[in-house]
Parts: sequence; structure tokens; C-alpha cells
Amino acid sequence: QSENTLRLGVNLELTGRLAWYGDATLKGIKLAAKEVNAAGGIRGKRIELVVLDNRSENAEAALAAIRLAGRENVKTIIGPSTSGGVKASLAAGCGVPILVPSATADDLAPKGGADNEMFRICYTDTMQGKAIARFAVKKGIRTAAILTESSSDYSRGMSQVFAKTFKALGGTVTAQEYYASGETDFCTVLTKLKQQPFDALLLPGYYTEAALIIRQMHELGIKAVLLSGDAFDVPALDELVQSREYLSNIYFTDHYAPAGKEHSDFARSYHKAYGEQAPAYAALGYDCVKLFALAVQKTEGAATAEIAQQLAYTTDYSGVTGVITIDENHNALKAVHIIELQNGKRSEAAEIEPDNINQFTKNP
Amino acid sequence: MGGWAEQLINGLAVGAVYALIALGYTLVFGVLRLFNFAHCDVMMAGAYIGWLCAERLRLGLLPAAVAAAGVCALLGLVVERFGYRPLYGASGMPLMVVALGISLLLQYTAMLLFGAGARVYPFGYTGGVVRIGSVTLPASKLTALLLCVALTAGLELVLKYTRAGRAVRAVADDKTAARLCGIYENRAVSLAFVLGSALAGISGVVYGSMYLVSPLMGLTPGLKAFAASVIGGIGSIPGAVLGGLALGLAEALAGAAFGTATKDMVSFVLLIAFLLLRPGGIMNSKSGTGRV
Amino acid sequence: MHLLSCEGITKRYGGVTAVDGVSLSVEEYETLGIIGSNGAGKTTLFNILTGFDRPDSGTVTLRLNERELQVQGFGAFTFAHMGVGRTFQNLRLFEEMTVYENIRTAILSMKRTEIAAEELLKLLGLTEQAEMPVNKLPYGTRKKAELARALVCTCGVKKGCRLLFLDEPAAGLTTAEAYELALLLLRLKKQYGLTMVLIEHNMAFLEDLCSTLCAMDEGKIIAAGKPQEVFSAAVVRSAIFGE
Amino acid sequence: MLQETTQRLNRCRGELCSPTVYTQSQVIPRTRNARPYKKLWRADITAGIKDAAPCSIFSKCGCAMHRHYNNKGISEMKKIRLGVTKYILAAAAGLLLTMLLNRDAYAAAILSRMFIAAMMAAGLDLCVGLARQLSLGQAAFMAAGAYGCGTVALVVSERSLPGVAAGLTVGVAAASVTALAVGAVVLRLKGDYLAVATLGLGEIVRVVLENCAPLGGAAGLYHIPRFTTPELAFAAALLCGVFGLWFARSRNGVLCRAMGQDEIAAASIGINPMCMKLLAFTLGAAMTGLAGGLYAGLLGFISPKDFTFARSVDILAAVVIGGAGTTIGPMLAAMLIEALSALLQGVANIRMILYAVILIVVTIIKYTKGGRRRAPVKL
Amino acid sequence: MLKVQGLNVAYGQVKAVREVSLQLNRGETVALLGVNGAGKSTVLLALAGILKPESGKILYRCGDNYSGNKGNGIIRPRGKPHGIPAGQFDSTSGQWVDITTMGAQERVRLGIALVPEGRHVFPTATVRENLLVGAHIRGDNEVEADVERMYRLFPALYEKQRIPAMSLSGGQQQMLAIARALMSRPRLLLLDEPTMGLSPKLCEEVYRFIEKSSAEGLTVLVSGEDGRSLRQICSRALTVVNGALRT
Ligand SMILES: Nc1ncnc2c1ncn2[C@@H]1O[C@H](COP(=O)(O)OP(=O)(O)OP(=O)(O)O)[C@@H](O)[C@H]1O
Ligand SMILES: Nc1ncnc2c1ncn2[C@@H]1O[C@H](COP(=O)(O)OP(=O)(O)OP(=O)(O)O)[C@@H](O)[C@H]1O
Ligand SMILES: [Mg+2]
Ligand SMILES: [Mg+2]
Repeated sequence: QSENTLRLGVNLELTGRLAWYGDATLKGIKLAAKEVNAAGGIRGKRIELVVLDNRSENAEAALAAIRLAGRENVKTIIGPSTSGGVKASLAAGCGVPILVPSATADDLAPKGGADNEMFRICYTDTMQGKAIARFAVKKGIRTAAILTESSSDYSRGMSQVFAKTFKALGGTVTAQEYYASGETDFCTVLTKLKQQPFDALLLPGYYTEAALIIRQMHELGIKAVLLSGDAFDVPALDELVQSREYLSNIYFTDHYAPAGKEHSDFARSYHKAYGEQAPAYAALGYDCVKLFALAVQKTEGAATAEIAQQLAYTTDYSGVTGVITIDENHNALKAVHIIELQNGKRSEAAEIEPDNINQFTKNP
Repeated sequence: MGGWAEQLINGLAVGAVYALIALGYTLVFGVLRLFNFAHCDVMMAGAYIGWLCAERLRLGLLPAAVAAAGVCALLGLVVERFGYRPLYGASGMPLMVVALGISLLLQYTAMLLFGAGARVYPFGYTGGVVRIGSVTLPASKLTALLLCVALTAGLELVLKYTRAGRAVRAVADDKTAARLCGIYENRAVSLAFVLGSALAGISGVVYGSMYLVSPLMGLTPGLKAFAASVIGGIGSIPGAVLGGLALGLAEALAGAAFGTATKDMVSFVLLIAFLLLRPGGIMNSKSGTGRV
Repeated sequence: MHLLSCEGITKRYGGVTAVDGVSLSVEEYETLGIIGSNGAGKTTLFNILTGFDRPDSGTVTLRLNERELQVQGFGAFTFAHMGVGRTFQNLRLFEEMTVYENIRTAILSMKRTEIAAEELLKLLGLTEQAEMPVNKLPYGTRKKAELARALVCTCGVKKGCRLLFLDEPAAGLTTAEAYELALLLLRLKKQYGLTMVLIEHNMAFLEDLCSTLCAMDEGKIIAAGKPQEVFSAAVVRSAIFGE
Repeated sequence: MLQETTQRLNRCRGELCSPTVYTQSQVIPRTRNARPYKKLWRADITAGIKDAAPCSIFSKCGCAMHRHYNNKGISEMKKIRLGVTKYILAAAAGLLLTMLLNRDAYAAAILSRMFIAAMMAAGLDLCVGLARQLSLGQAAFMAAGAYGCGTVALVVSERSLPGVAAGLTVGVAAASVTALAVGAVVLRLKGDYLAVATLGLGEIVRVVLENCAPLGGAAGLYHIPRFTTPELAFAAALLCGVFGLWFARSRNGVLCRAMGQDEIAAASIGINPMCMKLLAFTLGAAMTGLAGGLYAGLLGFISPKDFTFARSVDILAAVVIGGAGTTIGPMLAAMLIEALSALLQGVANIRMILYAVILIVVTIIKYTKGGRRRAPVKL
Repeated sequence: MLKVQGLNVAYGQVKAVREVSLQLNRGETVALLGVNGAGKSTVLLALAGILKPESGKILYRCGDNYSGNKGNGIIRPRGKPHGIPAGQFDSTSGQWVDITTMGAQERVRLGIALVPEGRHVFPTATVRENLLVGAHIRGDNEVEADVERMYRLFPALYEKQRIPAMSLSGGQQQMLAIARALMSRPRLLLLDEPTMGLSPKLCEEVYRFIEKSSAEGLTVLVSGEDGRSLRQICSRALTVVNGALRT
């Protein structure tokens, strides 16, 4: 029986603080697997998902990765969806390709280089940090304040890159403040920030805290453009902020734009399957499975080493989340989309091609 | 600098929330000598009950709070009866472990029932913003402050000057002697739990309406309130309130002065400083100390 | 030559002055009894003399190896190593250990492994209860166990002062038992050259045992001297016997 | 009988209590006259104590003493000692068998984690079970060990034996030094207050680590060479277990236990309570630090999130369920809990609920069986 | 007033009290003597309902309420005691009630109060609060008057009324324990070594108080060392030897 199936490991945050991200990704993964299997599988083999929960804890993520590779004999592992978990899983060194749907930290893999096990299909913090900084400058923002979640790798990484790029492009960072995860009252920080005027506030953080910060900002009468990263693409954010008028002047980077061509099919089938709009995380999970299927398709016997090789060769794969090219460090070169929120409505404000991100002189 | 006045008021307002939660902590600790780690999860349950009332039943804040208080009181009763009561004979540690177990149980049951994501009370539920001079303050925080003062006074009166209150304290001191005075010690303990849990329910609604509701929402305020109750003088009702306010103030001022990265540390540094320099807390409560 | 002396000891608790400028000294080999009404400050004084409490003012001097040593700031455990053993008014035993283990622990702590715990138990008539957990023993036996443990400190020192402080040793004992205890204390004293200080409310007991008596009231020493003299002093009669 | 006693007493009085002269004053001045019985005392001391007085509690025969000590140890300890060999043999046999049977990476990781948990339980048991100093900040010592070891391992960056040894040594040292520094301050507190203070300390250490850039901040340390094998973890756990048992029997261990039961009584027999507390606290932290080092070597990646209050709670739960003060019990319980957590992986959504229920039920059953439902009346 | 038949009490395996039978009449003061470890405290604890006897029967007849020096009638206890027919509070009922299985709380409501060995005051409550807790079962409005009465009896307590009981000296705590028991206006007072740790002066006062109250109808069972003074105030003495009463 096992000859007729391809075991695909899934190592996601299904409970705990980051459960929403894991859940969304899993939905995309399941959808993709169903589609592949419905289409007759890959060379006649069906994808069999082996899903493990890592409780949003690093150590559990590592253990899950070890279990998937060492005991469940999966061909490839998808996840975890956040950087800490991925780092832990990679550190466990389990010898199976790990497809990373949404972890954006720059230095995920232990060594970098071509022989690491990590294959990332999303952009990195550097890219989105640069992109949002360039976008801000383009919009005429001169001064920015930064509010970072102190215990989040992601938040810190993005803040750093943003600050550097923004300064290089001629902007000034007027204040840098921190908050802790799980905190609920941000009046102290916000009151402090209020003392220095700024045009925009960079808030790279998870949606729970972000929603509260947005609410409290408005309650304190801070009116500034809000910039953020892909963690904002969570429908729950809109819900938690409660008020449409608070959901204005917000720009954040995202993995795909709702209007994209490729993904309209996906959006439709996702809506059919789950009765809701597909968030980017689901799309990323979906792409992971599709990429895996493609790689296996190209191999002879679906050995893990071969799959890894084929994954590394990926060029110009046009997935739901855009055109993916895996570079020599196994990172994806991808366009960064900037989404605008006005009165609770999302629209694409800009799309920045990977080539443009690193070129400081050229306009996006 | 105008910022300081604002920070001061912010601090007090946050402190009021801590104080509200700390009250229940202190009450139960006074009776059982147990740090009821499940307290903040009962609060979480209260927040969810309030949310259900507000979101699903479209009830006002007051009925929601009353419902939450009622359900939490019941929950507290059940927890006490089946979780803690079998262990009164044993030392403190098994009790503490059971408390932690109950805390986990409540958290993850909520996660199963309501999902891991956060929920929010309907917009405008707690009535907009209040302006005091140049300072803007959400009305809910003002409510918390007032509620806190009222509940403290009420609770203090009940414990000090009513027969049942004295019985509760007597049981806290010496169970056998309390029996010899005709006090049904199980009833007294249950009473303390019911009161404490009802308080937790109310604070859950206040907290939830002010911020968010989620299964793990109790963790951070729980630890802070816990620190507050120790800083104020564990076992002392006014102490819990003073401790909460002091903690809120200290956090706000330290955050404003030294950068917000230190804010979290402040509460614990304050906690340890108090323990070492004045173990009785602000109120210098004597519970647990004795003579040679 | 006095073994222990204190000078102007004062201890306040809030508004209460528990001990008020007490000076006294204890001669080597003497047995000093302290009497006083309830709340007179006897236990507080004891606590200060044995290092469990710090006085607000005043000094405690111990003669150790022919040298005078001011000890009022020392930790209680150093007193034990200097040969000061004590018992407590509200018994303080290692509740989860047996009688034997209580004594054994003291021996280990004092590093006097040549003391035979059995002999000590036999001396106090505790042999039968040796293996009983102390929390299951009746009050009197527990008192004896505590005495035995204190004796390890006192008799155990090689170069020390052999001071034994007993806080109400006869409370809760019947008359016969109290006599038994007095006898035992005398024997111990003879055998090991003990110096004893004891608080008691049982006057007959004190009369039999003490060479000196000291009466306290409201934190002050109101009379001191031979038992008969103290008993017959007018201040004592009114303050303690209520006549 | 009363008559007889009184007569004896009077006889003794006659012999012993000779009069002295007093004047009535606050200071009692002494006449410096030689007392008639002084010589007698002296003689008594020299003759009676040093030599074979009939009722002497001093026995000259040292070896008899030692034999005695060995025959009649502290009774609680007797129980443990009886079990030691048995337990260790059983544990060793069982584990070797497991290792032989299960050689895949996952089993190895789970086994290592079980041993690491066991070590931490043994460490906390010294502190909580023996010295009765409730610590809720054990995760901080684990963090100290892990970060200490991790940093060194990163520098050495080899899986060589000396590198690993150096890493673990530094980890243990870091944990011990942390415990010593912290303990000197917080161990002045008693009971619940200590628990609160250690809880606070645990949180402080975590926040400091999160904001400490050289140690990786919130991102943590990664690329640590992964040196921990089940064998190594087993050896370390065995070491901790044996050490724990040995310590509990040693002089200091006995004194620690006594101090835990009653600090004031302990001080009255010459035990320095602070010293004993620090000793137990530091030794416990050292074991936890070793476990932390192995943990770093197992995962190759550590971050402040691994050392939260929840971790401290897990260890405490193991100690309580296993029976505080027995060393072996907590170790076994910790291993069971760890194994259980792995077994429940399959039911992700109700895993924690099951875990919590098991925790509650087991604790209640353990501490109420044998009719201990009610407080034993102590009046 | 009280009949005990063949009482056996054990702590686990240890049989502390064996086949004790005794009878107390209203208004008498009986001493319970015995060497230490004889089982006096155990008997008293069993009578007060803290310890459950293994076998044997305890019968109790509510006489008139002891009413101190005021001469008031019955005080109905607050709270509904389990398992006591309402009529049995009446002085007129005069029936024997089997209280063997009753808890301590119900027995207090029936008028049996124990001053336990080793004080057991409520350490964090003030002296006054201790006294008020002692009157927990009472629903009448003479509690304040009784508090005053206790202060008159033990003036030392009056001075310390606002101080937490834990900072009282040993003897003061003993006074407080006795006073607290009296606050429930018992008809039968069980005293376990009440004079332990009391100075001779206070001993005398306590004894005189016992004498006076028993003259007013209080029944007292007091354990203790058999000093002359105890024998003087007691109408008879029972001696416990090795857990059994010596006849
Ligand atoms: N920790 C404390 N806090 C407040 N007051 C105290 C404290 N310790 C002692 N006191 C007070 O000091 C006084 C002396 O107490 P102490 O225990 O020394 O009396 P005592 O002579 O031993 O009496 P007794 O014979 O009753 O034991 C008492 O009035 C007591 O209330
Ligand atoms: N908690 C207990 N567990 C086991 N045995 C006990 C317990 N308490 C008392 N005993 C035993 O019961 C017997 C009677 O004890 P009890 O305390 O009634 O004596 P007592 O007459 O009051 O003595 P004392 O004068 O010392 O107070 C003793 O032999 C004692 O060993
Ligand atoms: Mg005293
Ligand atoms: Mg007794």
C-alpha cells in the first residue's frame, strides 16, 4: 500500500498562540492534496498527509520534525509556519527537505548554501522590510516610528531591515519602542511614541496585539499611516479591531494580491471548500503541496534526495502566490505585494518585483 | 512634559485592572494558603461568558457581568469541590499542582470550545472615550477603577465585619479550631471560592471588553495580578488593590522612563524587591509569619 | 565567673516593650530560674539570649574558652556550636522524623558522632519510643525528645559553655513527672557540668531545682536572688502570685 | 512512688545545691568565692565524661558508632536506600532494552528528553523534596545551563568529547552561579513567598534573555552542534539520580532535610539554615543546568521561549506526582509525563486537556489514598 | 448531662482510648487526670467531636443553657445543625440524644465547647475577632456584652484586643482560647490542660472562674496535672491510665 502513497509531513501550529496561522496553512495544504489526489495523484501515487501539531512551541516543532522524518518516513515536511519553529526543525537535522510556507526570517537554515534542507517559497524579512520601506518613501513618508514585539524574531528582523532601508532612502526613524507578546495594554508605549511626531508607524507584529494597538492608537488620538508585514493578512485582524474607520491608512506587505489571475481558481475552490475567503497563509500552504507534487513528478523514484534536488531547480513556477524561483540559498525570489486597507476594504497598492527591491535607485 | 500626567493616569487605569484580578487571588490565598493559579482562567471563562452574552444574546454590560459572575461562581464551586477539597489534608504542593492542572484544563477546554483565536466584544460596548484635561481614557478603564474601589470596600466590609466573613478568616487560620467554634469549614472555604470566582468573572468581563478574549488571555494578567497581590500584602484586600495600582503605575512610569522593553521586568523586580525588603507587602500583612 | 551575661537588653514590638533594659548574668554550673506573669517577656529574653532574636539595644556576652565574646548579632546556629542548647515553649521538633532521628540529626549537625544516641535515649527514658515518629507522641514525651536534642548541643561541645535553656520544661507534666524531670535535670547537671536557665510557672519545680531565681514583670527584672527570697519579695507576690 | 521520687530529689538537692550569696539588683553580682562543689564538677567532667561513667552518652568506641550509624540510618532514608540498587538496576535494564529496541531518531529524541526531564526532576527534588524550598523558577536555571553550554558549543563548534565536556561544565557552572547569586537573595524568604519570588525570577531571566543581543535575543541561539544522544543523557540522568540519593544520605543531606522540616529547630541544633538552603538550591540548579546543557545539545536551537513558567510547572508536577523527597519517584514521574506527552501527540486538540486531567486525577489519587482525605487531627 | 459508654478511639493502629465509660452530671466539675500519654486529650477530642470513636456511645442531654452571670434563657444557635430534631434544643425536652456520630460543629451548637491542648487561637485575627468567632453559633444580641465579660475576666486581653493573636505571649493565648470557648455559652465545657503555661496568679483566676461558673450550672470536664488547686475545685476526679479509666 505504501507504494501507492507519498507521505507528506505537515508540522504546524495547530494549538497555542499561533494556531490561527497553522490552521490557515493546513487548510490550503489539505485543499491542494485533495486536488492532486483527485487528479489521479502523482504518477499514480496519492499524497498522504501526516499532520502533527507543534503547539506553537519550538521544541515541539523540532520533535515533530524528527518524528516525521525518523518514524513516519515522510518524503518532505511542510512547516512550521513561523521562523522559530522552522529554525528548531532545521536544527534537528532530520535529513528530509523542509518546505517553508511562510517563515520569513532571513537566516533560517543552519548553514545556508545549496545543500541545506530548507526550501522557502515566500520572501524574507529583508525583502519585505525593504519593500515596505521603499513603498513608504514612495508615498512621501519622511518620518517613521517603529513598534517591535520584543520576543518575536520576525518582528525584530523586519524592524531592523526597515530602519536601515528607510534611512538609506532618506527617511528618519523618530522612535523605536518595544512591546511583549501577550501584552494587552499599549497605552504606555503609545503615549511615549506620541511625544515625537511621525508620519507612519511600522508595526510588524501578530494580529492579536496589532488589533489592540490599532484600537488604542485611535483612542489616544494618534493618526498616522500604519505599515506592517505579512502577519497582517489575517481576517481576524479586521474583526478584532471592531471599527471600520480604524482600519484605514494601513499598508502591509503580503504574499499575494487578491486580484491575481492565477489565484482566482484557487480562491474559488477554497471558498467552496471552507466557505470563507482564502488568506495568504492558505495560499502558501497550497503552493507548497503543488511544488512538492511538481518536484516528485520530475523524479525517478521519489527518493528524498531527488525531491530536494528537484525543489532546488524550481524556476519560474507560477503558483497561486506568484512566480516562484528558488535561488542558490533555497529562498524564493518573489514579488512583494503591498496591500492597502481603507475603511476595512483591502486593495493592492503596489507590487514590487524582486529585482527592484534591491536596487535603491530604481523606483518600484 | 505632558506625557507624564498621561502616563500616570494610564498606569492607574491598568493598575485598576490588575487590582480587580488580584482581589480574587488574595481572597482564595487567604483561606487556603493556595496560590490559585486557576484564578486567571476562571477569569477567562468569565470573559467568554460575557462575550457570549454580549455578542450572541445582545445583552448589556451589566447583565453580562452578572451572568459571568454567576457562572464563574458555579465554576469556582465545582473546582473547589472536586479539585481542591480532596487535598486539604495534604501539604501545599499537591494543591498547587492541581491548581496548575485546572488552569491548563480550563485553557484548553476553552480552546476546544471557542477556538484558539481571539474574540472581541461588540464595538462601543463599553462606551467610548473619556477626556480628562489633555488625557484621553477609554471609559471602560474608568469603570474598572470605580468598580475596583467599590468591590474592595465591599469585600473588606464583608470579611471584617460580617459573621460569615470572620468565619472564612477563621478557617483560613486554623481549621480544627474553626470547627470547634461551630464553623462548617467546607462551607466557609466554598464561600471564599464562590466570592473569589465571582470576582474573577466580573474582572473577566471588564478585562475582556477592554481588550480581547482568548483562551490564553489569563496568563499575563494572571502573573501580574499575582505579583500585585504579593506587593500589596498577600491576604489583605486593600493590599491587593494598592498593589495593583502600584504595579500599574510602576510599569507605566518605568516604561516611560527606561524604555518599554523593561516594562515587563519591572513588575517582577518590584515583586522581588518587596518580598525582600518588606515581605508583608504595602499593607504589611502578617499571614504566614509567626513567633518562635 | 559568669558564663553568660547580658547588659541593658531592650526589645520592642510595635508599641509593646517586651523586654525593657534587662541585665543579668549566669554563673558557670548555676541553675537560674526565670519566673514572671504571662507576657512578662521571658520568652523574648530567651530568644535574644540564644540568638533567635536581635535586641533593639543591649549586649549579650558569652564566655567561651576563657574569652569574653559579644554575641548579640550572631545567628542562632552559632550559639549551638558554642554549646548553647535550648528548647521551645511551643515544641519545635522535626515532626516527620522519629525521636531517634531527631537526636541523630543533632549529633550529625554538631559533628559529634561519638555521642551514642542510644545512651542519651536511655538516659531520658525514651528507648521505647525511639522509633516512633515524634508527631504521634504525647506531649510529655515530645518534650523529653526536645530536651534530648538540646542536650546534644550542650553536652556535645568539646570546648564550649554547656548552657541549657529550657522554656517551660514542666508545663503539661503531672507533678510526679515534673519531679522526675527535675531529678533528671539534676543528674544531667551533675554528670555533664551543665549550666541551666529555665522559665517556669511551676514554683515547686523551680524551688527544687534552682540556685537562683529571677522574676520578671512587664519586661523588667523586678527581683532576683535565692528562690525563697524571691518568692517572699513583696513585688513578686503582687505581680506574679496576685496577692 | 511519688514519695520515693521526692525523697530522691531531696537527696540530690542536698548534694548539689549549695547556697550562694545574692544581692537584690538587676544585675546579679556573683561572689567570686570558690564554690564547694566546683572541684566536684571538674572531677566529674574529667572522670565522668572522658572515662567510662556508667551512664555516659559518650562511647569511646568509634567503630561501634559507625556500625551503629550504618545499621540505623534515618528511617526515611532507609526506605530509599533499600530501593536504590533495585531501582537503578531496573531503570538501567529497562532503558537499555528500550534503546536496543528503538533505534530511530524519534525514539532517540524522546528518550533523551525523558532523561533530561528526569534530571530536572531530580534537581528540583533536592530543592523541594529535601530542603522544602519551593522553587517555581527552575526554568531559569535550565536556561542558564542551556545558554552556557550552547555558547561554548557554538564557539568550539565541534562534537568532540572535550568540546562537549567543556560546554556541559560551563552550563552547570552558569546554572550554579545563577542559583548561588539568586539564592543568596531570595532564600531569605520562606514558603509561599519563596515560590513567588522564584516565579518572578524565572520571568526576569526570560525577559533578560529576550533582550540580550549577544545571546541571540528573542531569536535565540541556533547552529549549536547536536551532541546529545540518549546514551549521554542516560549517563547524566544516572549521575544525577545517584548523586541525589547519595546526597540525601550524606550528612549535609540529613541536615537539609531537618532544616526543611523546621528551620528554627534546625538553627537550635547548630544547622545554618541559609547555608543548607543555598546548598540544596545550588545543587538542584546544577543538575537542572546540566539538563539544560543537554537540552541545548539535543535541539541545537534554544530560545527564551523554551524556558517559560510552563516548563517550571512541568518539573514541579513531576516532583509532586512522583513523591517529593524520594529522588527516584520524581525522576520516574518526569519520564512518564514526557513519554505521555509524546504518546498523546496523535490527539493534538485534546492532548493538553488529557494531560491536565491526568495531572489532576493522579495528584488527587496519590495524595488522598489510604484514608488521608481529611487532615490528620493535630491539636 | 453526658453519658459515655465503652468509648474506643484509635489513631490508625494505636489504640489511644479503650472502653472508657463515664457520666457527668449537670453543674459538676470533674477532673480528668493521668500521666502524659495516658489519653486525656484523646478522650476530650472524641467528646468534642474532632475525633471519631471506633466504637462506643456518647449520649448527651441538653439541660438549661449555661447563661453566665446574666441568667438568660436558651440561646438558639445560628445555622441549622444537621440531624438534630428542633425540639431537642429545648431545656424542657430533657431527652438523651446520641451524639456519637455528630460533627464538632453540631456539638458546639448543642452546648459542648472544647479548649484544645496547645491553644489554637486564630493567629491572624485580632483578640476581639477571636472572641467574636467564638460566638459564631450565636444569633442573639448579647455577644458584645459577653465580650466585655471576657475582658473583665482576663484584663490582659482587654489591653491587647486589637492585636493579632499570634503576637500574644503563650499565656495570653491560653486565656484567649478559654475566653473564646466561653463565648459560645456552652453548657458543657471541656478544658484540656487549661493552666498549662499560665502563671500561678492566672491559674488561680481560671480555677476560681471555673468554680463560679459551675456554681451557676456549667458542667466542666478539665484535664490537667493533679495539683492541689485542681483537686480543690473538682467534685471528683477520673484517672486515665493507659487509655482506660482507673476505677
Ligand atoms: N512578634 C511579636 N509581635 C508583637 N508582640 C510581641 C511579639 N512577640 C512578643 N510580643 C509581646 O511581647 C510580650 C512578651 O512576650 P513573651 O512571649 O516574651 O512573654 P512570656 O513572658 O514568655 O509569657 P508566657 O509566660 O505567657 O509565655 C507579650 O506582651 C507579647 O504580646
Ligand atoms: N496523631 C496521633 N497519631 C498516633 N498516635 C497518637 C496521636 N496522638 C496521640 N497519639 C497516641 O495516643 C496516646 C494518648 O495521647 P494523648 O495525647 O491523648 O495523651 P494525653 O493524656 O493527653 O497526654 P499529655 O498529658 O502529654 O497531653 C499516646 O500514647 C500517643 O502516643
Ligand atoms: Mg513564654
Ligand atoms: Mg494531652
